[in-house]
Amino acid sequence: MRLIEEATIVEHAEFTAGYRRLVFQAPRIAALAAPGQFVHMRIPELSPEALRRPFSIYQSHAPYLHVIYKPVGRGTQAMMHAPPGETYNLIGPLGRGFPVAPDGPPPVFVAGGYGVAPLSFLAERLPRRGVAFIGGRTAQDILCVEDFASRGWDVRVTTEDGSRGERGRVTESFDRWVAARKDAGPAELFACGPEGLMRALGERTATLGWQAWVSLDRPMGCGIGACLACVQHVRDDGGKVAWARCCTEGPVFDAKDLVWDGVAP
Amino acid sequence: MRLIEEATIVEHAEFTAGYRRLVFQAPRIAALAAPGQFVHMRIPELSPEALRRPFSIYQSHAPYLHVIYKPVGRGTQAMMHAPPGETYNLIGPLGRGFPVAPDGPPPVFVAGGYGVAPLSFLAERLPRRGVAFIGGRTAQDILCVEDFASRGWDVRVTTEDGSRGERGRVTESFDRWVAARKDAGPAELFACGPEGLMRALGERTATLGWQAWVSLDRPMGCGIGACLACVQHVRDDGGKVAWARCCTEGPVFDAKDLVWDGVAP
Amino acid sequence: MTAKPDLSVVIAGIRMKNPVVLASGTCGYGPEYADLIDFNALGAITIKGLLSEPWMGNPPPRLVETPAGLLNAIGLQNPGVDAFIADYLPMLRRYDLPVIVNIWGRTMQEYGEVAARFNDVEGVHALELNISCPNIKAGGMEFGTDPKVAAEVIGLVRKRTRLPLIPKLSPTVHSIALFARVAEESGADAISLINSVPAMVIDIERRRPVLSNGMGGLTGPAIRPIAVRLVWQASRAVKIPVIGMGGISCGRDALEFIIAGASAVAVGTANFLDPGTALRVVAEIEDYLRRHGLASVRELVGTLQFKQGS
Amino acid sequence: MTAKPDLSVVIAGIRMKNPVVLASGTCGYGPEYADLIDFNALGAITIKGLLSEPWMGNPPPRLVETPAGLLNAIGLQNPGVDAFIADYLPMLRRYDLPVIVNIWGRTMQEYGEVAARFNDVEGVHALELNISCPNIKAGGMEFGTDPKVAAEVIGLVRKRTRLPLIPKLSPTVHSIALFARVAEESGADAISLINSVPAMVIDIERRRPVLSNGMGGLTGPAIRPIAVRLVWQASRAVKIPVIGMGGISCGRDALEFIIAGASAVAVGTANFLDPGTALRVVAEIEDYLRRHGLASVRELVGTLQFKQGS
Ligand SMILES: Cc1cc2nc3c(=O)[nH]c(=O)nc-3n(C[C@H](O)[C@H](O)[C@H](O)COP(=O)(O)OP(=O)(O)OC[C@H]3O[C@@H](n4cnc5c(N)ncnc54)[C@H](O)[C@@H]3O)c2cc1C
Ligand SMILES: Cc1cc2nc3c(=O)[nH]c(=O)nc-3n(C[C@H](O)[C@H](O)[C@H](O)COP(=O)(O)OP(=O)(O)OC[C@H]3O[C@@H](n4cnc5c(N)ncnc54)[C@H](O)[C@@H]3O)c2cc1C
Ligand SMILES: Cc1cc2nc3c(=O)[nH]c(=O)nc-3n(C[C@H](O)[C@H](O)[C@H](O)COP(=O)(O)O)c2cc1C
Ligand SMILES: Cc1cc2nc3c(=O)[nH]c(=O)nc-3n(C[C@H](O)[C@H](O)[C@H](O)COP(=O)(O)O)c2cc1C
Ligand code: FES
Ligand code: FES
Repeated sequence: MRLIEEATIVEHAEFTAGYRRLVFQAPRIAALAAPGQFVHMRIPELSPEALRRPFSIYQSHAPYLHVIYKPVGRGTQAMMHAPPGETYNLIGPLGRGFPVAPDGPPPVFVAGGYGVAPLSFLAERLPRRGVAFIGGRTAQDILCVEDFASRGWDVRVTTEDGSRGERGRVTESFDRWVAARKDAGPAELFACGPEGLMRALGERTATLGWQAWVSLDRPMGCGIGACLACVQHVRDDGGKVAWARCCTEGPVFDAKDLVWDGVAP
Repeated sequence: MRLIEEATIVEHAEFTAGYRRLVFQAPRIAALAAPGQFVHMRIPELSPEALRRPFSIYQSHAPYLHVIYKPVGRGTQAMMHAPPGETYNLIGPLGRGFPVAPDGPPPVFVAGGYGVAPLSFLAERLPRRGVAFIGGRTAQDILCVEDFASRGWDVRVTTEDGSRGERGRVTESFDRWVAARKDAGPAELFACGPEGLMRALGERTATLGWQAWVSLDRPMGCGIGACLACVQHVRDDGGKVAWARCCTEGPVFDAKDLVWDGVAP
Repeated sequence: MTAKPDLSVVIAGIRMKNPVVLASGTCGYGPEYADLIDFNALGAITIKGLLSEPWMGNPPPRLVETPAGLLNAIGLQNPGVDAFIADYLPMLRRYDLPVIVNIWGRTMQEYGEVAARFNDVEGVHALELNISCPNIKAGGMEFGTDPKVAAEVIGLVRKRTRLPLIPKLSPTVHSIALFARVAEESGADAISLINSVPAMVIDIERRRPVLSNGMGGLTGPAIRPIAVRLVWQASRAVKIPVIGMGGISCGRDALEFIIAGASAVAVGTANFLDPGTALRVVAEIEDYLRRHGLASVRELVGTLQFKQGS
Repeated sequence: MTAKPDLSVVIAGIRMKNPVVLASGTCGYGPEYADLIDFNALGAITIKGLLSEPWMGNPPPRLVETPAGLLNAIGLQNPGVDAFIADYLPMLRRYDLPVIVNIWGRTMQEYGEVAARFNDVEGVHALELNISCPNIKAGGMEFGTDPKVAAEVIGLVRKRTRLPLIPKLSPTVHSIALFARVAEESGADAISLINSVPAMVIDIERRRPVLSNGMGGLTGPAIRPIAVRLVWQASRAVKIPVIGMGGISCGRDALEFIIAGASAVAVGTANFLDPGTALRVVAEIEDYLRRHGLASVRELVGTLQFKQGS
């Protein structure tokens, strides 16, 4: 179920250097939210004609709903100045999130940048523990390590510049770990981050024969399946290529259904 | 001379109910400002594509420059939330203001609504005193009475609903005063307010044979004479009708030069 | 307080409770918005453009924001007529809501075939003929920018359908009045305009168009003044009613179109920002009629006081 | 750091320091902006449209704001050629700044006459031929929306002037490529586009157009995606250089036009918001060239990587 809700900002501050957290009082959406879902947010500080912006749900303890964002462009920069007490119009919870099954193979999380947000939410709801790979360009882009560590996850941090954790790409760290556990049987992947990373992980897990769930970002119009802006090629049950809407059939997809055209891994 | 200046807001609060005052630190423009001139203001709270908005200069004590405004539309409503410390880009001082001559006939001021702002500035600079008619719809629209009273002006307040001063239109009060002083010789009129009022005063002073200066509002584009948006019909020395730009040849005009087409008095 | 103003209108024989329609392509096939807004309170819904068979449209990116606007190149992706009738129409029939189906074809013949498929389908109230989509070559604008071709395709569809026919006109023509007249003379029961305006946004870092398709169609408030002008010019040229659209996001905007000459209006891009836009527009039109002491919205259509030539 | 990139361009024989021009009608006749910005640092200035004699234009209101845009109907008010030459040109000659004069006429002949007046005038570097003003009937768009008439007026002016000739094209045509080619074949040295887009805003309380003229021309960021598309289509159709404009307010915007195919760009409406826009655009283009290791802005013209048909 999806709702439109006038959500009041109850907290808004720097989360870590370069990132900010918005906490809304959004009781109706928060009550329904599941990990991997998102809210489509109208930003009143932008012109009234501007599109909404989609944001993953980071935490949801009704009535509170948390979002982490990085001020990068027009919308996210305008958001920076929203004071507590202000209301934002949200549509949510939207999309299909990660499956939250009580049992299954050991879970492996891979997050790039703010992609860690829905995985932190998932770690809270998923009654299993495993390894979480958290990657970013620099130490600044490594978020939420404690969310996993405090729940008993094995956290592996990678930064491209080596300023925190291992130096290199998160896939290299992942590959080394996979190589080391060689005969341990399949795991289940849950990932969120840049599209290139999602593709790279999709290919690896296909080879490994793992079940893999990846979350995709797409420029969105409506966020609710009406405009067909956010499409992604998928293979349907009959093996035919068709479009899926990231806002509705996604953002989380079974990696083996995805058809990657034009995305560099 | 005109300047572009990044002006810092040093004060911003309610002035009287329904009106607000913005005080800028704008040393370069403030040093040059004369009564009747205006600043063309970029409002950062509006979208970056929005036009500037013109505002009369209410007070100018370098480095401070004051403006009074009424939140009526998109621009003025967006301004309401500008916090002290923020900078606004101003172009100014613009236009031809009121003449400030040391001697001359007794000055008569007539103001409608926020039109009182430039007249208050003029009262401060004009080394003569006289009568000030201040009109508005209700008591709320009567501003700056003390600015005149404290300088020894005879202030006559009129409101359409009678909630302050005399009930009626400011022109009725003006007419009664004129009738009472019948043989006192010509006075000099300085007026600012709605266009209908300016026209009505222009016609009266023409009959009376007074020198009259009236200030006109016009939707403005550039504010500096380039776009030709803000034109007003005037009669030139040869009696030919020509356009004058309110932002450059105005906003203050010699009432006898104005040709009123399509304005209801 | 005056009596409740009458908002109902009859467009091309379709009786609508009010003149506010959801625009094609911005409200999907129905279910996407059905749980967010009250479909029984709308004037009508216009279904996204259908072809005789499923159509993939363009690869992503399909959409980019522009100043006060939106550029899209969906490329008319759709499940095809049969899938629409089987999967979506039953759900739409449950509402007291006129359904206008937007159709297109890759060839003249195909327009006719798609139209004919609705002749014995219950629950479809009119056909909107898209001869103005900027996003695909075939089946789009090419049919809407040559008066002879436009006349031919409208005439052909006219012969194949029993439903009211509403050609949707292209904004990129020199004389919209000409095309409005062509539509009227070719048997249209109403016309709708404007479709999106061909446009392009370039990613300067990659030196490529942002949209995979290169060009897209510009919609939203940015184009409203252009749309109002075109609706004014078109409505003065014909007797059939006009459905006006382009950048409507509130009652004031809709009233501009009605005063310019539109008998109904459609809300498109604004649905994405606020799914409740259309219903808010209805309420704001009603409020305006009340304030102005008008008994019916029909009294307002084309009341612009302005004479000068088009 | 690479060497300072070369920003200079030669358009229609005019050597400009950089490709950034002030657009006609938005920078008056020169003196209005001369004390606010450094005229010696601009690529060129384009003077507001001149007629053979003074012209009053339209009554106010002449301007209204729209979403991310501006609608104007100045109606080509101007002091006439003689007054310009006597009162403004001497001041402009003091700068190291190419002067492009925008001209128009009420009749075919008048276009020729106005053009001829500049043949022995010093300090005018090119003529921009306005055949696309939406705001007056004669002397405006009517000349720019019929290819035969456009060819005739450009050809006629070509014969009467020794100056480089830059017809300014109308955006309200179905095929801009056609008009670009017509201009080239009729002797144009360059083309400029786009002029403002015909549009209307209605005051719903008074049920009248906001502008006294009814219609006006839409400019500003709202129309930029339309302008970029048209510049792309026009520049691919001809060999003569294109001056691109429409909604440019920063370097990024200007670079869209250059990558699309414009050899120079003009800044119009944005001057009203920030008189320093053009100089900021120059600096931002230079910065981009540096970042991308380009030695000259000329290397960037028309480098859009996209093939699909126009
Ligand atoms: C499912 C999903 C979840 C996301 N979760 C998060 C999150 O948790 N935290 C976070 O920081 N970010 C998240 N994002 C990304 C977030 O939406 C973008 O950061 C944001 O849209 C950028 O907006 P902006 O206005 O700051 O940038 P802009 O300056 O508007 O955009 C930067 C670029 O992206 C394009 N763009 C951005 N938004 C859109 C849109 N809606 N439609 C079309 N083009 C667009 C712009 O054209 C521009 O090229 C998520 C995105 C998706 C799809
Ligand atoms: C010389 C001069 C001095 C002024 N001094 C003051 C003052 O001291 N205090 C004060 O409160 N107001 C003053 N004004 C008026 C002030 O500029 C307007 O109140 C303001 O522009 C309204 O802006 P807004 O954005 O709130 O309203 P909007 O909602 O933008 O405008 C309301 C209406 O006016 C039109 N409009 C407004 N501004 C423009 C424009 N620049 N160009 C075209 N159309 C426009 C809009 O189209 C709309 O119809 C002055 C105006 C002028 C010309
Ligand atoms: C994402 C999107 C998809 C569209 N798809 C169609 C379509 O399939 N058929 C059609 O005739 N118009 C289509 N349109 C055009 C709209 O119906 C409408 O004419 C246009 O958007 C102008 O209205 P607006 O400014 O309110 O959006 C589409 C518009 C958008 C934004
Ligand atoms: C107020 C105003 C007046 C204009 N006058 C003229 C003119 O006299 N001749 C002309 O060819 N173009 C004129 N134009 C059009 C501009 O030169 C330019 O083509 C158009 O504004 C698009 O650029 P922009 O979006 O950067 O403003 C005028 C534009 C504006 C806004
Ligand atoms: S964003 Fe509109 S369908 Fe997904
Ligand atoms: S506002 Fe541009 S000339 Fe006056």
